[in-house]
Amino acid sequence: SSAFAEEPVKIGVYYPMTGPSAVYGQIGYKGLQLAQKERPKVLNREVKLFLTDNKSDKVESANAVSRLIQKNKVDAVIGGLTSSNTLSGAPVAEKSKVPMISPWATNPVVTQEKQWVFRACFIDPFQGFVGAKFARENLKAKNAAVLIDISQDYCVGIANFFMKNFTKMGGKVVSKLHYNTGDLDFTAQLTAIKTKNPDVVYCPGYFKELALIAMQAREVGLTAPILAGDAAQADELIKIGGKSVEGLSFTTHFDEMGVTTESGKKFVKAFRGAYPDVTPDSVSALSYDTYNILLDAIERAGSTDKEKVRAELEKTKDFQGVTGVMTMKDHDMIKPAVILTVKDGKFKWLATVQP
Amino acid sequence: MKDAMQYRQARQRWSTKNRRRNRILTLAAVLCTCGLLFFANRFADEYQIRILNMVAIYITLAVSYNLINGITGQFSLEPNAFVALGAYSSALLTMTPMEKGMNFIIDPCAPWLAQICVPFLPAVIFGGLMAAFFALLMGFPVFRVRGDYLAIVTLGFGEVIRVVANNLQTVTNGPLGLKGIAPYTDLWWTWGLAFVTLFVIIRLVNSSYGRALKAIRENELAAESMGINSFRHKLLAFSMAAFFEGMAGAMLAHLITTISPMLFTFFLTFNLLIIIVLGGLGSLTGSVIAAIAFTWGSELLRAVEEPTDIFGWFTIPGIPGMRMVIFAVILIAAMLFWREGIMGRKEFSWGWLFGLVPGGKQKKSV
Amino acid sequence: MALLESSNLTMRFGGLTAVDDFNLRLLPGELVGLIGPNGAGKTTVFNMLTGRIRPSSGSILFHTDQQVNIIGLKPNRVNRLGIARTFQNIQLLPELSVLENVMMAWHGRLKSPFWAPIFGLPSYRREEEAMIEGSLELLDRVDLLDLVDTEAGNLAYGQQRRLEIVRALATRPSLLLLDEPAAGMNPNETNDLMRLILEIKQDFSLTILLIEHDMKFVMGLCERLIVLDHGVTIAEGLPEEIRRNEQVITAYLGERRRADH
Amino acid sequence: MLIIDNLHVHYGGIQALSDMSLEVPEGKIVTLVGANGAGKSTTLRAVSGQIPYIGGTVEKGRVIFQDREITFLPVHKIARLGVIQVPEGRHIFPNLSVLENLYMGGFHRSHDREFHKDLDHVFGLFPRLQERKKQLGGTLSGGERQMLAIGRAIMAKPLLIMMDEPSLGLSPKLVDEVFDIIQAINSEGTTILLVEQNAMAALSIAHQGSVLESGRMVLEGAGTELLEDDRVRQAYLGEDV
Amino acid sequence: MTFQLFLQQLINGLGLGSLYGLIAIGYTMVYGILRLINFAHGDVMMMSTYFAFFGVSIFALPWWVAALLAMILTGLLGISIDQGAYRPLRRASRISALITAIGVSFFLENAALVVFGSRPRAFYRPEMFRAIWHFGDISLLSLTGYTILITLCLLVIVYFIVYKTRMGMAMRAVSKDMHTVPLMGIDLNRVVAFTFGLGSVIAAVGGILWAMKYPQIEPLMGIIPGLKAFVAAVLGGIGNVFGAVLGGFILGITEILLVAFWPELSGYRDAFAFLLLILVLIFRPTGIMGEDLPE
Ligand SMILES: Nc1ncnc2c1ncn2[C@@H]1O[C@H](COP(=O)(O)OP(=O)(O)OP(=O)(O)O)[C@@H](O)[C@H]1O
Ligand SMILES: Nc1ncnc2c1ncn2[C@@H]1O[C@H](COP(=O)(O)OP(=O)(O)OP(=O)(O)O)[C@@H](O)[C@H]1O
Ligand SMILES: [Mg+2]
Ligand SMILES: [Mg+2]
Repeated sequence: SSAFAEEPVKIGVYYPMTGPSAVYGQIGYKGLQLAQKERPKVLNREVKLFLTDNKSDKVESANAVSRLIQKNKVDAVIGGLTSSNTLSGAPVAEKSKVPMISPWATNPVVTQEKQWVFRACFIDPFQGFVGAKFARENLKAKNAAVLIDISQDYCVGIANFFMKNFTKMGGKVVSKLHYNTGDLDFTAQLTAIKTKNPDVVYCPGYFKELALIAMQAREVGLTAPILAGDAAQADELIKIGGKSVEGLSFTTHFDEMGVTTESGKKFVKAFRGAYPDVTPDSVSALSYDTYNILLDAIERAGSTDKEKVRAELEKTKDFQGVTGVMTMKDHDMIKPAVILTVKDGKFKWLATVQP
Repeated sequence: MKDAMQYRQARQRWSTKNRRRNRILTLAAVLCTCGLLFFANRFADEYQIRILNMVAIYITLAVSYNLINGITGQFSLEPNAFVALGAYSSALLTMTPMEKGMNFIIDPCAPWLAQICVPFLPAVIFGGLMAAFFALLMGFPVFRVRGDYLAIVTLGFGEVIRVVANNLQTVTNGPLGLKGIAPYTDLWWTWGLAFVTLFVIIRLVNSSYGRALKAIRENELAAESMGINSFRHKLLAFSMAAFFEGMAGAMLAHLITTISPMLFTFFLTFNLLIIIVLGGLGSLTGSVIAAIAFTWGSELLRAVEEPTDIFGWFTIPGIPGMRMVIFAVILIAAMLFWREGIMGRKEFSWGWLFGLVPGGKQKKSV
Repeated sequence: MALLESSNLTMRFGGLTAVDDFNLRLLPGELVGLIGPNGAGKTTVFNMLTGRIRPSSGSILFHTDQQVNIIGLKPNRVNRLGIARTFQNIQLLPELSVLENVMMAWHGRLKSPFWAPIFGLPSYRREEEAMIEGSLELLDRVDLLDLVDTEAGNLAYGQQRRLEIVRALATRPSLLLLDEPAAGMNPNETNDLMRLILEIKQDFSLTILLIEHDMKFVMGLCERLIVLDHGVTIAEGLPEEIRRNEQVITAYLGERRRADH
Repeated sequence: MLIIDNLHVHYGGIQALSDMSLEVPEGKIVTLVGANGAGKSTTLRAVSGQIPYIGGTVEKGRVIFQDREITFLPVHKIARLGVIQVPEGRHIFPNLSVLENLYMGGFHRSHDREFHKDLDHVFGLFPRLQERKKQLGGTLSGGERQMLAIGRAIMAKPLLIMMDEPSLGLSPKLVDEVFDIIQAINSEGTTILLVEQNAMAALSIAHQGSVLESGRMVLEGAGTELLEDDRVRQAYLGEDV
Repeated sequence: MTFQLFLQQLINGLGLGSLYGLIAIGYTMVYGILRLINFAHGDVMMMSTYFAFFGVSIFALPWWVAALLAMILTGLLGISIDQGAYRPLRRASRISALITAIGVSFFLENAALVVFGSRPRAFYRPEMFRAIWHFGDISLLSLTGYTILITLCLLVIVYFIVYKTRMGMAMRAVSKDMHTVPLMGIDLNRVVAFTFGLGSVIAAVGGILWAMKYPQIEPLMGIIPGLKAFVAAVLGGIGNVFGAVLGGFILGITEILLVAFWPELSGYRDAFAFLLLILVLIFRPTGIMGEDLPE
């Protein structure tokens, strides 16, 4: 069998390297590469990553996964990043019976009724809950306006959970408005929100739109604080939004300042070393964790036998990841969340919320 | 009759004598393809089958699109709308009430729609009819304008359909689209549709109706003055194209199982336009060849985005986006050096094939 | 009973009155010439008679006994009623074959619906055969039989003119409108054309209205002439009368033509 | 002034000119007659450099204007040498006014005294154009367009005007007028190469005539001489001899 | 809705419409002379914003120097696109040219993706465009005010060039009869290149103002404004520069008013642009100011 030991362990990756979510794909892949550099072997076999661009597109995601599985004959798949892409890639993995683990897809549906699909992050109900709790307790908000990007399962889902929890905690949702990914002008919605005078605007969108929303909110004179989800975490939010995003806070998976574990500190140092001008963020940290969770499972399984790896993934427990201590439950991760805010042109850690 | 001899010769050339032979040959070719499909179904992996399915869908789309753009010469830019109509209609019809419930997470599905659930074939046909219906509906205003304005109006129609799909949340589930559509589509369905489309459109094009359509393309003024109702014929071509495009859309929906309005932007139309122009505007044969080459070729091009090992010495890292850059360069080069496309306006015919072999020279066939 | 009668036909383009109060009465079997200086409105008259443009005012009756009003009808409807035309600038389908050019003119009369050829119904096949047969016969009449497979665009100029006439005939008209059929032809070709026109007029019992600037052609062929100038009829009568009409000489023929005869 | 030497031109598979040679002396009217498709327009286009633009190829031969080879010069450069073509079908700019069309003719000239003198000269020749100075070219009648096309050519201050069937589609009276004008322009010193179907009229004003048949020169001589030639009378004047 | 709120929205609409109009001018001019829908125009605009971005961020130029430089570079880019990709196709069918335009558009977008990356970059909004002007109860971002002024000035300049200069006369002539123009001794390619250059420079102005309004630039940012500007150009009557700006204004104002009065319809905004277009084309098949000449 030593002759075959040379055969590498093949891991397929389908990240958005182009298209609207390419930002995440590119930085996430940096996290994967770093992890691979630090841990290039498992079971004494080399680990090889096969990257395929899913172009931030649902159809391409499905194509990418089937290509990785059929053509590259990978042993496991990492990706996709966004919930929508993962949702279209998942059925392919499910059908071909190849373990797949997404670092960042937080939508609950992603793993529902799936045998082979896992994730390394918490799910939206948790994030929505944390957001609602933060709004009620820390911001002391009674009335909330919700502004939803209805092109994204992620945003819709998280907003729904926020509203449910916020109401349950005694708050009131006074306005619920929509926009689409790629929109540039939000003045209509913001003007409408302003007339409702909310204490907080919950807007779990992606940073690009979020930055413009914050800017235009100032222009129309809307001053309530904005609360967002983990998709806000990108340097560009501050670069584009400038002064307008000061005070914007959001729930997320990871922050440099908020690292609690040993491995977390090590990761930040290594990442800074490898990519001096990129801030390690949630996507890169989660990608890094995902790689290690997968390799741990393969190690425990003792082979790349797909059924065994799958079983081992299910048993992941108290994994000391850079994003916190993680335990797999029903293919989802139970793990802490952090809350960040923008202050003086920087992300600042506010709190860590345990599950 | 001055030249009885000449007359008889001309008469002969246009007779139907060789149709029988051609029909047998065509049938044989179709059977061969079926055989190949059978093998593919058994032995090809899922990735290859997916590409084969896409090829068939693109053939259907390109051939129908060519009917209106190439044969009738009405430069229009709307197939994305018809594909969307077909895809949504069929997907919504086949989804069970429970699946709909799971999909519609913003607002629930409209009550009149929520309970409907029909089998695949009727749903596909309904998708085609839906597209054809809209084609007729829009044909009335649209064919009042001509030339580039027609292109623009139809482009607009496509966008309107897309935006409506984006906003009519209780029917289409908005931008989130529909997920978990039953994967009914297989090689038999897609290739079956492609063959039916080809059969119908070739027969139409080679008939008096086809001549009328070409007459409208070449000289609408003359065609009308010779008693051809150009408006009705444009509508005919348009709604027939829409019918097949709608059915192809339905196939697409049940192939990729996840649809959203983003899928049906004008880029889809552009791709089809590129296919029919590369194949040769007005040549159905060209459309088929180009559809195959395009679908397959763009899969091949993926290689450029992957890291490449050069003899195992060193690795060129994959550059994301490079694929489309190369695609664009190939496209521009093709247009600069190959303007008429692969086939120009010529069509494949058995007679032509036999003409290559010394001995037989025939004209025209199906 | 007249075959065609127009009264007070007027066409205005913006401020320009291209045709003013034009009255025309064509009897069955006549061969009438419409002449006049450039821009007099001759082609515009044809365009109105064939439904290409809608007159600003006036009426056109076809088959006056049956009172068929053709104002507002589309060109294809007018053609179906029995008025066919050729064009000042040849309007063939250059990329289709000669035969297809003629067969296409048959299409307006086709009875089979579009699905008939798709399903290969025998009714359609019969019609198609008749179409081929008839077209070949027509082409034979004008000596184009050996060119049936040639692309129309590759024909010589004179042949294109003839093909255009044949194509118009294929729609089975009772009235044929010819717009400068001899333009660009040399004298020999013109003579042949005159012969052809007389022949088909006879054989298909046509009524013909034609526009032409070639005086030899017009004078030699037409039974009656109408002269337009600035959209107004300035003279009407036998060729001999027209030739001597002072108004026509100043407006159209020019002084030198007076000396010709 | 203009020498065409052994010119061969083909369009795809169609040979339009083979071994065409012609000399146009300064100050004369030279006319080319021939049946449809004989290659008359092709000859003019070869001189003005348009052949490659309409899908043809000059495979052999030379065109020399005032001792300078112009065979492969681009169209606009040939025009600026003073070789101006009045194209078949007139090609008036329909969206420009009559006046602007005339300006287009003299595009590179400064609008000085001489320019205005030429403009007045054109209006003198064609008073009709002056009446319609502001009207758009696209609304003119056939005859008016022909006048404008000739006027436009004059505005370029040409040394050689090449006219392609100027009488096509004109009323008998206008045909006479156009031929008068051609003579008038010529008498002011401009050389003219005239292509005509209307052989009778063309030959009767030409100093020199050539008969073209399927891309070849078959007959050459003084205009009046050709008018007397039996072959010409039979083939191009439609007379039984 | 009060009258002053209406005025406020009207001005906002004018601001947006100006941007559409600026980009539409280039579309309309190129279409006017070549009958080519230059699908790459929106991407040319995108490139202009990157030129300006790098001028400010890498070469640390004052913003207006960077903007001027970007205008020049964009003009050159427009000319080279024409010379490289469209010129060989002058005699080919128009559909080949159209496909080439789509190809050029794909090329610019994806080359930008490869070279600049897909992360949006923050665009600099100069101090003078940040102020907020107040007219009674109406407030106006100074950028919007300047945008409207710049658009009107450029419109006058372009009008002068097209209708009062010789080059403009040649441009109009080319638009109807490309093949006869060289017979007048005019170098066709210079006329076309000039048109592309001018159109691209104006697109650069539009692009830079756009990027200041929505201060993030990315390789695909040209698609939507390109499409909208195209609609504006057709709405106004393609080929007519006045029409282009008018179309831009109409589009901008109706979009903004629609959203302002019926916020719940804001999702239909893009469809509305096209519906408006379809309606106008049905009643005026050549657009509002399109010319109607006999064939
Ligand atoms: N669609 C139109 N719009 C505006 N003016 C037009 C239109 N059609 C024709 N005209 C004008 O109407 C007048 C008559 O044109 P018409 O074509 O009928 O002349 P014609 O007698 O046929 O001349 P010719 O002998 O030169 O062909 C001309 O002045 C022409 O410019
Ligand atoms: N652009 C072209 N493409 C292909 N063939 C052409 C083209 N132009 C002319 N020809 C062919 O070249 C030959 C000569 O044409 P040309 O136009 O020079 O004839 P002509 O003597 O001017 O005839 P006419 O009296 O009809 O104007 C003809 O057979 C014609 O069909
Ligand atoms: Mg006429
Ligand atoms: Mg000629």
